[in-house]
Amino acid sequence: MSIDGRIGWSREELATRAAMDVPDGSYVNLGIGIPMLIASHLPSDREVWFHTENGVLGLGGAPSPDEVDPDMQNAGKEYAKIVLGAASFDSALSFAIVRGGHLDIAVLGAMQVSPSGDLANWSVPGRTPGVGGAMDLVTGTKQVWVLMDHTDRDGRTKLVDHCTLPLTGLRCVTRVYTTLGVFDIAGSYFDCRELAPGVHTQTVTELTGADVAFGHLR
Amino acid sequence: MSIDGRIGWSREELATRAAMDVPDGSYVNLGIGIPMLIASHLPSDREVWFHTENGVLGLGGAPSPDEVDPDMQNAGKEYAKIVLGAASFDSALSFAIVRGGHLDIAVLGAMQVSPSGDLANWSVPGRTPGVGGAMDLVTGTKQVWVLMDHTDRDGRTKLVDHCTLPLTGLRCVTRVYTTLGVFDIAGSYFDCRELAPGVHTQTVTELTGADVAFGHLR
Amino acid sequence: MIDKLRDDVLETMSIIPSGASVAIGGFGLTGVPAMLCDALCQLDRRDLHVVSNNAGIDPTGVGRLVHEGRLRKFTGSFPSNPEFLPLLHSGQVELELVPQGTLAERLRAAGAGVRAFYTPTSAGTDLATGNYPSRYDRDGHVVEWMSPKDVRVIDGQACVLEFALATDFALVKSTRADRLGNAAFRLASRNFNVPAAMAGRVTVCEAQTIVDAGDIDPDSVHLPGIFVQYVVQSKDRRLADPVVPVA
Amino acid sequence: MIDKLRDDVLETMSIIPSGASVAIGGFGLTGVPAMLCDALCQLDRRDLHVVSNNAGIDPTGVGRLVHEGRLRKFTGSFPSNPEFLPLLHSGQVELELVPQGTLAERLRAAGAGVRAFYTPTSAGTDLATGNYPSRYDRDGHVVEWMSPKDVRVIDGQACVLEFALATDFALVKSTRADRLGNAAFRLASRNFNVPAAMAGRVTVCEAQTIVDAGDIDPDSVHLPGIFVQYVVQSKDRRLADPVVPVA
Repeated sequence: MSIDGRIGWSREELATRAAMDVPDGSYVNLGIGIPMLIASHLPSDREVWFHTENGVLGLGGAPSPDEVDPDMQNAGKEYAKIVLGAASFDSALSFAIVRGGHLDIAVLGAMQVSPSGDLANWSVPGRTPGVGGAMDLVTGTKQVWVLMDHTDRDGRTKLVDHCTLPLTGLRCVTRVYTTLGVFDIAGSYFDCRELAPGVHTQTVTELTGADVAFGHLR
Repeated sequence: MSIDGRIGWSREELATRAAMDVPDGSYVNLGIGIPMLIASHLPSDREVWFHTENGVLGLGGAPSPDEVDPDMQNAGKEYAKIVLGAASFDSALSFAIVRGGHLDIAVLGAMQVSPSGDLANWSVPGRTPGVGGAMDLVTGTKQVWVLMDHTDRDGRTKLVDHCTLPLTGLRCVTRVYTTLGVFDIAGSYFDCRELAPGVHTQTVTELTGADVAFGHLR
Repeated sequence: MIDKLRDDVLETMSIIPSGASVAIGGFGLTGVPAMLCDALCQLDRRDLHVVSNNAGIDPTGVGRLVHEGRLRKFTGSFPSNPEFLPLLHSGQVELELVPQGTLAERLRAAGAGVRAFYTPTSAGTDLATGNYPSRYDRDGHVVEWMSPKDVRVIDGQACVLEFALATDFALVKSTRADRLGNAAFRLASRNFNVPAAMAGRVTVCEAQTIVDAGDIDPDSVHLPGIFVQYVVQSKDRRLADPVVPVA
Repeated sequence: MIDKLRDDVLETMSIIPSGASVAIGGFGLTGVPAMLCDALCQLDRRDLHVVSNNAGIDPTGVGRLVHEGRLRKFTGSFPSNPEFLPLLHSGQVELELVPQGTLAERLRAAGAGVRAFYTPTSAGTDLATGNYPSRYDRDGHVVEWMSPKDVRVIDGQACVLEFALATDFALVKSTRADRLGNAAFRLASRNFNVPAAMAGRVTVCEAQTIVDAGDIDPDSVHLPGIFVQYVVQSKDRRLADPVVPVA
């Protein structure tokens, strides 16, 4: 069964939904891919400060061609702008910020998440094994959110009882936003807090490889 | 027997003698007291860079009253100047410079030094036990020089077979300049390289608490 | 919106209770958050665990806290304040003596997610072997010694294990700061202010000059705002920043 | 007098022999010492152990070294260069995969006299347990695995022991530098250049603009000259420093 574009949230909607939960005044690191979409979908009443691993707090959006500064890229190696009040630093201080527990939220993509909060997002057989800053982010940050499709390209669930792929971190994820809904990490099961429009609990149960509770649905 | 002012070098002469041995282009940390005199006795053909623990590389001399900058002191908490090309940094980087082995020479005062290079210079019973940066300097710096009177106020030798006072570091001193002469650390004895004018080997032997060799006298 | 600026120093500082651990920046007379230390005195805070390189060299800053007997413990490298030793030797304050570089590194480690580290500094000395008194009774007898440190030989060199030194609060003094907490320092006034701010779970910055966000060039921010929770205007009127006049 | 400026890039770089370990700054396209990497190729240096966050994202900098097969080992967090994986899987290069923050901290530690440190990052993962391949034979079979890391529980949290990562040489790229080796960087170009320079026993700095001693304000020096042994003028003509025009 293919999800993308059929039931649940689109990736843009997913980013918009997660953006709603980012509190005003937060310090946030957004992973490459869907998580980065959050920056352009924040409610207008929020001042959120984005950290980029390569050494800036106060990352801005994409520059127009004449705004490109060759010394300013984001962690995805794309040219980027900074905002007024930004600070730059070297990689050691950048990761002191990450590993020292100073960021409020890290948002990452994932291949697998378990109900205990284990995360696998860096290594699949046959691909170039880039770990980047993911292991630092998941052990250092107060809240670790995962944003991802509920299932992979082959329709296999990404919410699993136990991760079978190499782990990025143990017991590190606090919340999961998938195309089907919003899930808290509850230890032995996923606690579904919200369903995407038109998604039924039965669909979620069927497409999830671990127990799901719906008692806290709002 | 009292040394000071009678035989051997005065403190100014001692600093002048040690200053001769500081190579052009060296990075040097000078301890509070006699070692600090070296800065004003350098031969004119030397560019030497002075590091101060409180966060400046490129420490200069004392300011005139109208040159005082309230944000610039040396490690002895005296107002100081900086030289052109100086760099300032926080205490963590300042001691990264010290502990990372980047300084060429640290010059310290001492209470006791042994022929194996053990140094005691930070704690005497009854005094306020300030360790400061001494333990960092002696374990990090390429060459550790001691500048001191040969004997203490009571005439007791400061060059001892084994330190009886609390150690600052083990096997860390490389050279000792005393009011009587210049001594290399040779493991089981002090290797006297030079005698102060008018000082005889017999006097040194009598006033030293460990074996002294004079075979390398120049 | 983030606005870390606070007008009322006493109200801001009232979040620090008696008994708290507080890292305090400054070295000698430079970079000392004297106004914040004064506030702790005005608020009558006691039993503080102060982490600072010096125990004060005059009756301001940490020196005032010592003078007024507000410490239960001092962690630092240079407790050279002559008022400190009698307090130590009469059991009124505990001492954790730490080499200066180890102190800076332990504070930074706490802020950087490094839980502990190995360094050769102090290996084989009384500070590492448990032969150094940390507490006396009222008659001057030693009742406690500093803990011996774990030793590991790395590349043939004996190293001691030093643990990260996190504190409940940190007090720092900057030359400039903005509403985001970004701070910049002049010359030797930076010293322990950066590692202290990193170590404090809540950091208050006393700024000589408060500037608009963006006035400090991104490359000239020495302490990114994420390490600072509150910024207050210093009442110290020294004109030490020739670039930016005191507001 | 200290004068670290060198006119002849090839002559300066000729001190780096084949087989050396070399830490190289840069992240993506910012702060990459591309001219110095080119010099290593022109000098036909081989069997290098390159320590760098990325393995290059285009055929410049570390990317060129990979393209020309000049590495015996790569230590970094993101060997995402598509040319790297075939070399790895055919036994032509060894991989030490390190989380990005651990890499920065290990390089800094080497320059800071920290011999090793405990961090929770990677605890319990394949990078810590010895389940990650570091070397393959020419047929793609694993012949070596990364060493399992020592684990210590600190405050209830499992931490792994990471060792300082010193290198024979470091190559960095700065926006500005002076004859003393003092260097300053713009925005995201600072990245690994500071920790790499700290880790290298001998560091060569490719400076976009060479300035007079004193032109960089003491408070704006990001990398004090003591960490840099040689400075060469970059031939990269990008005008990235709006304050100081390219000389």
